[in-house]
Amino acid sequence: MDYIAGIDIGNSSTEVALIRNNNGYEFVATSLFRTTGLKGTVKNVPGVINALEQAAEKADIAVEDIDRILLNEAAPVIGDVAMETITETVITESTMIGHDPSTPGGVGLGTGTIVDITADREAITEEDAVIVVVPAAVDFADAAATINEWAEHAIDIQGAIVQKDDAVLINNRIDQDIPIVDEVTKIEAIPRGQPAAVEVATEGSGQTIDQLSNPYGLATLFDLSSEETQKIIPVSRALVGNKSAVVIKTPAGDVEERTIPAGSLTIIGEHGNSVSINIDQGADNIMTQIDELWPIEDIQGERGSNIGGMLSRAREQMGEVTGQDHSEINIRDIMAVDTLVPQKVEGSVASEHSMETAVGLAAMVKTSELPMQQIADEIENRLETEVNIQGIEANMAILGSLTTPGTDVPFAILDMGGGSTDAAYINGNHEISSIHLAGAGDMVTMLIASELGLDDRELAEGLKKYPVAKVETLFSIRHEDGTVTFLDEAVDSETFGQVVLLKGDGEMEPVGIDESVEKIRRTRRHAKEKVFVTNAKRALRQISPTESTRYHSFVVMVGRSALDFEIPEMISDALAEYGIVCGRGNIRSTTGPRNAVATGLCLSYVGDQAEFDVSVPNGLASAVGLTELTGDKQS
Amino acid sequence: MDYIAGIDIGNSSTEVALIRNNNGYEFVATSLFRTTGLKGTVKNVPGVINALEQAAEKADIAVEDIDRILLNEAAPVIGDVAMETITETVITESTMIGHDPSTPGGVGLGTGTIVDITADREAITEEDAVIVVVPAAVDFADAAATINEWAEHAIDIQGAIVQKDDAVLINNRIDQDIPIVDEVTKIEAIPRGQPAAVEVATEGSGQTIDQLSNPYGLATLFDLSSEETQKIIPVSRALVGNKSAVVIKTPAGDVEERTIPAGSLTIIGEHGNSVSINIDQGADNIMTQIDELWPIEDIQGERGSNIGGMLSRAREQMGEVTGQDHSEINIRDIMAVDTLVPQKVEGSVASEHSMETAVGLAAMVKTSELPMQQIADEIENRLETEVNIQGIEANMAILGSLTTPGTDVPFAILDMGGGSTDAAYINGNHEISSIHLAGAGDMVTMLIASELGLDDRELAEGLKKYPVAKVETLFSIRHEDGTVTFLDEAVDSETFGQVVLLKGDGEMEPVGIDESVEKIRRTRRHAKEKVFVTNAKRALRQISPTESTRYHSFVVMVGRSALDFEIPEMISDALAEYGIVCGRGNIRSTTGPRNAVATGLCLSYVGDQAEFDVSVPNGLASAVGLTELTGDKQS
Amino acid sequence: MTDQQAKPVASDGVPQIVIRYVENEHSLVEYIEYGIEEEGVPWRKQPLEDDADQPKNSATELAYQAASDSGLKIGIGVSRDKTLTLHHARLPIDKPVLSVIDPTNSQARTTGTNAARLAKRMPLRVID
Amino acid sequence: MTDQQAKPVASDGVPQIVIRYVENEHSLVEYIEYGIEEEGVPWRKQPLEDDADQPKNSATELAYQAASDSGLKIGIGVSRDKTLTLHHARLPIDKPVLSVIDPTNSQARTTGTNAARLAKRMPLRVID
Ligand SMILES: Nc1ncnc2c1ncn2[C@@H]1O[C@H](COP(=O)(O)OP(=O)(O)O)[C@@H](O)[C@H]1O
Ligand SMILES: Nc1ncnc2c1ncn2[C@@H]1O[C@H](COP(=O)(O)OP(=O)(O)O)[C@@H](O)[C@H]1O
Ligand SMILES: [Mg+2]
Ligand SMILES: [Mg+2]
Repeated sequence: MDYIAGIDIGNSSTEVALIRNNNGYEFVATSLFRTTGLKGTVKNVPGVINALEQAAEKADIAVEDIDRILLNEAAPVIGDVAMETITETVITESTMIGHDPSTPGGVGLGTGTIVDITADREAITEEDAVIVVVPAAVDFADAAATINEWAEHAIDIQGAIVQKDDAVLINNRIDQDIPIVDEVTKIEAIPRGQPAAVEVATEGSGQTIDQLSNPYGLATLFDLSSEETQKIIPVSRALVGNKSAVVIKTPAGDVEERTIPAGSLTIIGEHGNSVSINIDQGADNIMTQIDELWPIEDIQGERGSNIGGMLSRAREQMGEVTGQDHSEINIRDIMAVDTLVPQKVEGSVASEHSMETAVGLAAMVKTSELPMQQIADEIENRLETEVNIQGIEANMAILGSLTTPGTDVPFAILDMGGGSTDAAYINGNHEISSIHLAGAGDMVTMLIASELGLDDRELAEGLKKYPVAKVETLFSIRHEDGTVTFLDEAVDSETFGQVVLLKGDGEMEPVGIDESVEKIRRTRRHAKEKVFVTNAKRALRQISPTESTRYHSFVVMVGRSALDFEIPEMISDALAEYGIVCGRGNIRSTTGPRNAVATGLCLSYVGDQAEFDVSVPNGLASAVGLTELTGDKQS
Repeated sequence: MDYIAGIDIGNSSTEVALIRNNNGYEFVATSLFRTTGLKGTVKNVPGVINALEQAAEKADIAVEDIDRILLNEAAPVIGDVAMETITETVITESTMIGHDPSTPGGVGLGTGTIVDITADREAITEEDAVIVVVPAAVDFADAAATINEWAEHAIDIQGAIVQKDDAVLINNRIDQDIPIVDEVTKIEAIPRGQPAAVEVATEGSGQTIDQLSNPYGLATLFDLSSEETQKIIPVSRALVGNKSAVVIKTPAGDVEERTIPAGSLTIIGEHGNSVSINIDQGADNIMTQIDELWPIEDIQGERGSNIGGMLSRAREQMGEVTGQDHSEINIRDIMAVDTLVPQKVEGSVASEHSMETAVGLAAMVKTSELPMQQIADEIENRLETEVNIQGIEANMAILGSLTTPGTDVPFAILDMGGGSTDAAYINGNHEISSIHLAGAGDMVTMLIASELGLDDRELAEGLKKYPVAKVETLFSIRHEDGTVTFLDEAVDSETFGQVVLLKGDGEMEPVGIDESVEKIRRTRRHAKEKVFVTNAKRALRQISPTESTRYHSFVVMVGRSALDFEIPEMISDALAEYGIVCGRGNIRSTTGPRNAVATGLCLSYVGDQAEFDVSVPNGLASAVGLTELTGDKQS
Repeated sequence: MTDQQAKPVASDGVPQIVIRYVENEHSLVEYIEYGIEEEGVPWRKQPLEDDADQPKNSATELAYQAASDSGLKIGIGVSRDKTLTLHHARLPIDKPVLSVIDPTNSQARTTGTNAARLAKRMPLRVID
Repeated sequence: MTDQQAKPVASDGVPQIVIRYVENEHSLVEYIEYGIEEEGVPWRKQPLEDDADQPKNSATELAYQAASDSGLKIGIGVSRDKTLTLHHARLPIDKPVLSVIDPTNSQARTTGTNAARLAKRMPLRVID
């Protein structure tokens, strides 16, 4: 029997479809292996061979039994991602405390002059309202006793700032109820003698401070002019959503929200015009420029900026693969997304973090072709089997996708991978147009990592792919949708109280992030929406004859990001308003959204055989591949 | 002593500021009462008198001691809201079961021909895969026994559809694990003999079905052509997010998603051009037209539609107040918002609801002026006190808002009420421009009610104003942010397990809605965002000299919707990217965002007095009011 | 009737609803169990001998004892006179969650359903 | 040392953490209590006479008994040899949540904090 293998080398995965001629061709095995090395280099060969071995094993043959190997003409595209933060918050003097400790004390708003609890009581005039500062050296019981003593001597104590985690202990031992903020590590940095305000919101959900987070509230408390009110805005905005906070009026200092020079991009359109745009103008502006200058000839980034570095890196990487010079390699698309990233506030008193504005960028490098022939040659050498470079990726993907039941020409595919979002459209005359856009699975992972303040990309990948839950008790977890599952065995004490990834098979991996399940879910979904829904519409618009997304009737989603548990539904939802039939592919009725290209390679080669076990419209393979396909057997 | 009262009659509240001359004027009382009757009619007088009585009591005087009353020239604006559903899902035959019962049985996907469990086993051929239907008359233990018996006789049972809540009981007593959907009330409507597929997702968060909610999955299961796949789209979309579902292939029937003729709007611009637009084109298109035709002369709705009815009603209501003819009354603005409302699916087998597309609309009627004089006359009669109509609302609001510390001219105000969002801007020359837009607190309430499927507007008002929590155990509640509060006393059994409104003071009101806390929170915040953030930007853009939102430097938010615990921060957030200082007002450093107009009335009258206890810039009152204001005492 | 020795903690650790009932009323108990089983929450039974010499425990007392034994703090009591009570160990003993007198099988089942819903933090079904 | 009679249910109903300790170790107990108090969770103490004739209960056993008494199922045991153990009534008796031998006052306080965080479903603090 004749065995033929179709091989799709992608940026992250290498897939194989294996067919044999048993009085007519039939598919006998499918496999997938991690792509080794950069796509388009001979380093891919080990991964190819591994994938072939897996497929051969499933088909109960040896790799040597494969008579012919079909290789895809891989899309000459590399994607990369980077994040550019464009603001930072600097506290030039200790103006605010906004770390939001978990157990503040008391409730309400208090204003007064800052006084150390060790100060001489006689020195405090009775008219002054005071905010008391309690360093770690002072035991909480003593602090409470002192506060009571001062109160007996008619000193108006309005609030307290405490170094240790003692706010509740102190509040329970004093006679009045004053707002107390604790766990203030750098207590020595708080300027004694300055006016301050302390606010603690009432306990309960939705309860956040509302005076210190309102610039006019601060103006009222500190009697600010309108110029001073304008300056205090970064403080009030940093405190929005806090359950407690302290603001101190310092003689010179304030909180500065600086714009970091984030660099600029120069976008050059194919029609000759070009535009320079600063990244801090935000993603919407950048994408508008991309849209107006489309199609893009090249994009350059300012030297020394993060984005400049990323674009260089992407060019270099492509140069490694093709041997071309930097100058011959073009950046054909970028995707920009506005986001917020938690950054440590410089000069902060209690390790505060604030959410800084940032722009996430994905870039796509494209060149004319990849040197697949050297890969083909190497495989031929190693396996002593004939290797054909069978067809370009987009065409093969279309052909393979057509094996999804319910599909027919004309239709479009969305191939959602890691480095790029690709789309192709085949019209009634079997003509195929295709496009590659920057921004796909890797960008989603980066956005999740940035917005949650994670360095660990693997963890971010996990947060992308799996839903989370909170370990509430030793025997139960609460899911994202609020339902509770009871466990058969107790969790261990490191897992208790943690947010965990639910990887299936009952495995729960603690994520070690101090965020709520709801926040993680929102971040994850938002990242997927910003990247894939946007690019789905962009791609479908670009490949439609009328440059309109709503032109399409049928869209099939393939690629491994189409396996995601949320992305296909988000896209279907977004396309529904255009009346588009959109769903995850089901290649050969069995493999879901995977293996489209490898399947298409086999179909296009076999084109002139009489019997086939998947249904493809007559005459199709001939139009997209190399041979005639007649008399398909309908499955 | 001289006592003077400023009275602001609004659509929902009537506010009073009371000042007295004590060698210089000082504010002595503030009060608020519900507005009685339609604003601008003599029916307002009882509410006015009530408010005056409250203020007098707080100042320890009698209403008769008030020497002069200042009335606002109330904005001649009425707002109204309506919802227009533009799609409906009709199941012409029992094609799908998507009610998502809470305890389905088994897991996985099964396809087969529908057979009643009471059928004669001998009649079933062994090759057929079957889906078994279990009516209420069959006890679950018998059903399980029958299934086991059939399985012993090599009948391939792939799934079950059960009338009673017995899925788990049955699954626990049969030998295989098959997907079982239960609580199917109209079991008799399921067509025996037809092909069907049953899917139950694995237990756990994020786990939803993925075959029956994918049109190509349905195409695979039922071997559909691409035309048939296109028709099945409403079924797959209706099942997205379900934990379980059944789809039945019926000979003729399918699910139709019909567009309901929702009527059209005719928008007439002041410059003479007009446009007709169908409501089912969606909110974005409607708002684009409004924007292009701005300023609006009038808007008419198609007779017989909901929107037509609402616009008529608004005109009538204004006509009642002013005595004008319908034809003299113009609709000057509408706000349209895309939304989804749960509607019962017609012809459904198990009382399914689906989310149908709808457009929410707010309209604003404006006329030249309201007959305030008759109100003034009536008050004069009743109290025998002199009544002046002191100034137009926008100017008085500006003046009163300036008593917020940290404000200065030029600046803008956003007055967020119930029926309209109003804005005013005062420039360096003390010239004031103002605008009224449709869409405010009432629209937020309507959107919350519609999206949660509530008839009860009062409940929706509560859901707007207060955060929610879930009563998880007899002694604890879980807040929106995931934190848990332990209660001192047990809740009663009607409150247990319910979502409750936290009204402050420890009061928990069960809301009786079967939605998660997260869903309610999202709906509430989304409604506030769609109405108030949009209108904040619209309003500020229209009143800026350069027709650009980012022109503004200072914005003060007033009105009772500015009391909301979320809205001011959402707006501040949205305006932050423009570098705007935005915060809730603090009238007279004491009353927060309330009483701006009433305070402004007093200030403008008193203009030429030497002493004043609030700080207003020199020369200001003269520009906006009637008298000179010199030598303000700074507070 | 002798009280069985209350086991303070389930030795396997998994918390369960506890049903405590007088032996001859086990037909109702069967339906209670169906209600709990359908909801997927674990449970166990504590049958008591129907000893006519011992003083009768009311369903409320039985339910409270059961709840105190239960790792979920949820108990159902069935007394000799066919009263069904659902209780929680943290409520005052005289204020159970609900009680039904001489219930039908369907009402018994709904009581079981409600015991499980108490554990799953879902609103209770009205017993009609 | 005699065991106090375990009270199966707090009569006022509000669930509490239970600290069970040998009398002469009450200085450590003070710091445990501070940890719990700061977190805002209710608790009560069960002091035991230090009777040298009775067999010594380990901190783990004391903690487990305390947890079984506790409405929150959370117990802390302090043994005569200054071992501190935090336990939960549903864990196997020999597998407590954590134990500290001869703790400092700060470590004792963190143990109290962790007992409360167990109740509040928050991650535990590392005892350093
Ligand atoms: N189960 C999954 N759920 C969601 N995303 C996935 C899953 N498996 C892989 N991915 C994502 O798919 C991307 C790779 O897609 P793939 O089609 O293999 O790309 P390529 O064609 O470039 O090799 C990565 O971003 C990865 O995170
Ligand atoms: N505490 C509150 N939180 C949020 N919204 C509120 C609150 N109190 C009143 N509102 C809303 O304010 C609106 C009425 O505002 P108001 O300024 O009184 O209007 P008007 O000026 O037309 O009388 C209503 O939509 C009401 O729901
Ligand atoms: Mg604290
Ligand atoms: Mg069920």
